[in-house]
Amino acid sequence: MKDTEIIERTQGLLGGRVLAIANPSGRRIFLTVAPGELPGVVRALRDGLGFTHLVTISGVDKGDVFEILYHFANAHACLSVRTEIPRSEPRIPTLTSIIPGAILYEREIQEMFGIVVEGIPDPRRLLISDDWPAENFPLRKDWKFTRPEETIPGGRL
Amino acid sequence: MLKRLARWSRIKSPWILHLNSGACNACDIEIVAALTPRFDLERLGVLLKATPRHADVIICTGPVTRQVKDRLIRIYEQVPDPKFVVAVGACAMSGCVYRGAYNIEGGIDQVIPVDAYVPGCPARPDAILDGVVKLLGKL
Amino acid sequence: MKVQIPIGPQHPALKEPISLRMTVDGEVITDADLRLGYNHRGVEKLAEEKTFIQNIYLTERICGICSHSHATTFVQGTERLMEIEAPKRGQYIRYLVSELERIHSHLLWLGVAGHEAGFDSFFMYTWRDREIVMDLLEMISGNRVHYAINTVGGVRRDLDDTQITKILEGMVTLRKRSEYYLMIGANEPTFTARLANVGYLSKEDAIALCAVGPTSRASDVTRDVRKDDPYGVYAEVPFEVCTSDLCDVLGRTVVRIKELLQSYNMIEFLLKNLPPGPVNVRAPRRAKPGEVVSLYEAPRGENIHYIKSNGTDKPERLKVRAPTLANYAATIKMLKKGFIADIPLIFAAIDPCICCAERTVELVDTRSGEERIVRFSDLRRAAEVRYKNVTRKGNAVWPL
Amino acid sequence: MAVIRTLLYLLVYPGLLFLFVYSTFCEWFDRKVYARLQNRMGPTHTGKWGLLQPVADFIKLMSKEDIVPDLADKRLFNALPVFGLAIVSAAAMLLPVWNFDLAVPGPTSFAGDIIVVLYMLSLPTLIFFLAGWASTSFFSTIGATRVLTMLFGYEVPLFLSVLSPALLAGSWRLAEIAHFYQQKPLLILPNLLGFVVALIAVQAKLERTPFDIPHAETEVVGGTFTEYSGKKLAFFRLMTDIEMVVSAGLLAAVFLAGFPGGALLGFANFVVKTLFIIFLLSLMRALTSRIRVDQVVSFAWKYLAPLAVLQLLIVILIKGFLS
Repeated sequence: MKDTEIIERTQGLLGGRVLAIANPSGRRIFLTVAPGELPGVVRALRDGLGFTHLVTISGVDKGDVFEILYHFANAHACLSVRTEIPRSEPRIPTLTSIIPGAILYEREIQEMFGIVVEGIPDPRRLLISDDWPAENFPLRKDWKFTRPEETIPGGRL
Repeated sequence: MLKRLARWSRIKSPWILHLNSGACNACDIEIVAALTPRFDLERLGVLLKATPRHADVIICTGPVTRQVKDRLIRIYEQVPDPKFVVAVGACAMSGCVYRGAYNIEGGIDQVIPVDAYVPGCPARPDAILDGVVKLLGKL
Repeated sequence: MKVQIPIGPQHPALKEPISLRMTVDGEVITDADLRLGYNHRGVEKLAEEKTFIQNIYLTERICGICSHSHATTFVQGTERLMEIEAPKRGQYIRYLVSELERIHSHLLWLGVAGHEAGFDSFFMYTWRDREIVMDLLEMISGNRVHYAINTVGGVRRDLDDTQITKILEGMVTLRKRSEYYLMIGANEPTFTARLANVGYLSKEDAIALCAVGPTSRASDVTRDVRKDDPYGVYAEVPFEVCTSDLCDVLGRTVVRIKELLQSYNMIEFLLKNLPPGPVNVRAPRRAKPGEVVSLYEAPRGENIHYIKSNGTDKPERLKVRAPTLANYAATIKMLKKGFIADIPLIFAAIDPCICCAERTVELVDTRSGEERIVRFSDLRRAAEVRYKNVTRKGNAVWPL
Repeated sequence: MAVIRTLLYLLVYPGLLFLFVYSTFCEWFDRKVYARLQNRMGPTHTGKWGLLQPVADFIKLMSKEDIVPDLADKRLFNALPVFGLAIVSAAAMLLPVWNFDLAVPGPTSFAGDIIVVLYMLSLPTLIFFLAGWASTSFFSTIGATRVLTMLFGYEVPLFLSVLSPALLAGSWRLAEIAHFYQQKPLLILPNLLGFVVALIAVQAKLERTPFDIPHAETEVVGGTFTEYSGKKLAFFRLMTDIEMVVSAGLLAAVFLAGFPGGALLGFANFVVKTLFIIFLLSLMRALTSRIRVDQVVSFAWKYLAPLAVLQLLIVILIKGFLS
């Protein structure tokens, strides 16, 4: 199934909900969708085009807006659904009801960017250590980290 | 005479405990590779032990991540007394590529006293062998 | 009687720090609680401060066993960003090394599975043969692990004829040994008794929980990035995806050994028609703004690097998702209703590379209703302090 | 004079000194065979061919710091290793080696001593259980429960298979059994089936690889010995070695027609036969993988017990046929 065929079928399936479609190289399609439409689009893609395998969710901090990409893959192409949410009010609906495997990656963006995923079944801290101060999120661009100075054992500084 | 006997026995049968504090497990497989037929640490009487209670040489790898830190200290305290620590690999010595990350402490020596450093990323099995032998010679 | 077993950060079965807390009655596991993050080194934050060239060496050290796969995924992505194409010979050598790494990783896994099941002779034999592959890799790239043979735009070193003949000889002996292991792995009674119907994962669960690599292929899900999205030279190399429908640890063993045999054929094919020509091409320092998703079939499963660049020589964002992370959700499902003796086996079955998946997940159904055990440290060694706040059936009073 | 002689027995010959030396030698032999089967060299650098390796392990453990967990039952925790060692070396006294004379049933060789040896060999399992239970760590309690579940598996087949040659010989005295088989060597053949069953059961008793579930390294970390370190661990390791020697000696006495010949020849026979049995045990250890606890019990009752009963049947038929 060629990329062009996939693009036509997605357009036919989703109709107006698709804001933009890009095909930078072979077997790679980028789809832009409004955050609210996300669960509907993902359900349609899963049932219609067989994109059952969610590869991962990548979050990007673009200054005033968070851009979140959901990468899906099936036997023919890798489709990435892109949504943008304002930094002031970072909310996104969960996908675990549609794809159970998504819980892994939602937990991570929740912890790394401070995005609140509504309806996530298991909101506990994922991989940052337990004694990590609550309110700072490592992967935000404005978050700077000062390294504690090194103590060389044996006193030779 | 007894002291000499004890010293001889410690040199001849060092039991090791393997501890990974957030490493990229390249050094860990090299440590385990040192036990397999080609390098065979058992010739020197080295046995890989499961519990800190039975071990006397701790082989640590990895830059200590923040989460593992207090576990590392706790295990170090659990090992019975004449104990030694060998830091294997560049990560264990100075944090190697991950130096400066927000979640790591740098080398093992920031957390527990280290007796021998084995450089290399990953340290070759024969380098680890040489490190253990040199450590025992220091006894 | 509910007993909580913490298989803590340091455990002989796990070469890396993770912490499993099993709720067990008798020998049967009722539910699993997987707390990780001990290996989180903040690779992504670091990647934003290093240039593309430095990042090759950073991504390579994400994981020791599949170091070449992370480096290749990253280099593939950057080459696409910079719109340069590695020469044919360079690509052939790059994917030759990646197949050699698949062999060494699968042989390693076979040994660890044998060790977990207590079959130490199998562990010793497989690792002795693995040394052959390690010597070949050292001959090609100079280092046993972390070969650093990739650069943006090709490969750093070329192969000459003596090396090629040595590799071919190595393949012959390894093929003989692997057939012997397939015979042992499949029908050595005490070994298969430990592997059969342990860690069952049905096909629907494998798809729903997005399992990847040999774990999903053992549940009859034919998903292999080399076939679905052929990158580099995999379009020209003839091979078939090995699957089995046993859905358990034995199935994963068989799938991995079959993949070994496939890799031997691929290496011989790659070496036989190695094209002449240059090995790498000069790459610009800066990458044009844009983004790329590069997929790769690592020995443990599907590996993805999402790279976004903003025109400078440093990537704006590097997202790494390693195969083990995808398999953890499936592991929790497999662990339920298993035996304690099976924990290390089930865990080893997905061939966890915890350092890869440093953003791994903790997925457990919330044990509502049960009084929340005070969060004691997950160390498996029963420290004295910890015992004070664990409510258990009183001390071991001498019955007389 | 008799006091010195018994003291000599106690301390030197079948007593502690000989047992210590011979059991460390057996452990070295076992580790070497196990390593050679795995295509590697095993301990070689301590003493000649690594002979002193177990001795070095023992002395090193003796000189290490001794930790007793806070919540463990102190008295029990400290006493167990010494009990174990005492029981097992007492069992060694009863082996029909060198110091018996057939006519006079002395303190070390009396009617019914095979039952006493078997009973003494099953006591260490209880000691392992208590050791695991007393050091109240998670893993040792699980190891302790596993020791008991396995006990129900291999105990009955072991007793049946060891007692059937005694039945054929028509006496409960080890010395007489051995003597009977020395007269009629042909009668050893029917007992071969019992010999195989006993070997497997002894392998389970000594908790060696196909059955080393209680202290499986990768599952329950240290199993019953997780909490032990220093002197107590040294005693426990010595106890398991001596237990290996004693059970090998028992099997040799019952199945391989004892240790004929005077002082020197009898002792040489003892060494050769026990080493042969230990070789078989480490062969089994190298070639199989560990099986689960429930599989042990089901294996024992599905295969070992029926075979032992079959062996008993053969023995009774032959006895009837002979008389």
